[in-house]
Amino acid sequence: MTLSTPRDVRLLDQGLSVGEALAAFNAAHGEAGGIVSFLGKVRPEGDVKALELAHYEPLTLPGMRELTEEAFERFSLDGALVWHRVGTMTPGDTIVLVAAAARHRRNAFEAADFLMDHLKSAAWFWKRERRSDGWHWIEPRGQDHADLARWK
Amino acid sequence: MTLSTPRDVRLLDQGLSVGEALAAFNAAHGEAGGIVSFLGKVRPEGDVKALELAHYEPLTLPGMRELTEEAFERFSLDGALVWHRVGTMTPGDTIVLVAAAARHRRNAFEAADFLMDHLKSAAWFWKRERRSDGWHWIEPRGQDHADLARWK
Amino acid sequence: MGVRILFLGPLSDLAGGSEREVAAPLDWAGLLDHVGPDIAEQLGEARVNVACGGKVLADKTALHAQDGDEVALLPPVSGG
Amino acid sequence: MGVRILFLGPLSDLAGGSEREVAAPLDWAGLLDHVGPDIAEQLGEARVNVACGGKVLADKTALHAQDGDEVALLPPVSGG
Repeated sequence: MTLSTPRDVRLLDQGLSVGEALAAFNAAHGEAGGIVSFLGKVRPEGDVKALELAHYEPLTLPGMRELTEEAFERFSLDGALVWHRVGTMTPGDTIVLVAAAARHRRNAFEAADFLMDHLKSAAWFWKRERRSDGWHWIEPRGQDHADLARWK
Repeated sequence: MTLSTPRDVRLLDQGLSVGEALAAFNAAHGEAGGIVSFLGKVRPEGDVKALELAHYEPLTLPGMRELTEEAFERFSLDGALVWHRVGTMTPGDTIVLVAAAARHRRNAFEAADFLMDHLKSAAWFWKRERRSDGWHWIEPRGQDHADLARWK
Repeated sequence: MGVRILFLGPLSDLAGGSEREVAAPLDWAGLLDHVGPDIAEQLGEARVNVACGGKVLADKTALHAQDGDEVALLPPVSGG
Repeated sequence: MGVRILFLGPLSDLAGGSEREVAAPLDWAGLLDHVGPDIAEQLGEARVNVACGGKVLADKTALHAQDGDEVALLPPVSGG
């Protein structure tokens, strides 16, 4: 697997191999002292059968690139990987994979945390769930906005 | 690769395949909403040629197991992987790999951060570096103790 | 060609479809008129954004879409 | 068999080796006597711990090692 370095930002319309991606990221950043990754998956919850993520091409990917750039500067990163699924997923599928490489571990932790808080509440995605009685759009969560406020 | 679940705690005297380990951890915790991993490597710094980690068998591994147990309860984890190298390493080698699986991402982030802060400053390891003029023991860092105080 | 209006996320349910073609030019009043009262009410909320030509408008009421433009109606995001 | 004293980390440099065998029983005074003044000074510091039989002693001056025990001298850890 070939990554774009130092930043690799992708919207994916199908599944991804997390082990391969992280091995490639690790290999691409051999000189970083610390690498933090976050992997988010669809939780098997209640009677949720499927989850669909809609996006708006002209905004979603450029927004992810700007966010990655901001994390890069703010946390002095050596590398970042920001991958997000779109389309239909089922419980257990990966929704998002984020990795941050930095000289110091605190920066790597904060960058991954920052990226996730922003992807969850400020990126151009709309989510709906299919339950036994049909599709339901998910409302923004108050917690997401509280998470975002941590970085102001 | 077969992991012990839900906790896999190891002292390793040789290198490890990070991609394989994280892929196995991910597969073992398919129902967790979020997985955070930290990978720490020997930094190529100044004229450091090698790094050696000494440990004391009767204390080091039991201490890591207790720490993992504490993280498990404190952050309601679904799974944890805590692997630490001992012996001689060279720049770019992996020193530590930690992963935490939880229902909610904040818990997974905090658990990995907590595990790292404690491994760095409260686990039974002694570190020395080989530079061009020979081996030098590393003194405990003030920052490590400040990091630890965050969890009191 | 006219102007293409895109309804993102839950707005597509309200609109009964994810896009609609209208005549150019299109300004704010024209947009509210075209989308009907339910969506117009949504558009009145500060947390609903409007993009034109791939850029989110700082002031959506200043919308002025030309022939060939795409106007996207962006409800609050619900997280990745 | 006696008591085996282990010198961990930088203490092994001061001791000129990582272990030493001494006669049992071994108490705190005996330990300080055996290790010599440099290491005895280190042992006087609160941040230097002593383990006996695989357990860190809450009060190291209460050391009472029997025949076959391993006594580990633990300087401050320097991080993983």
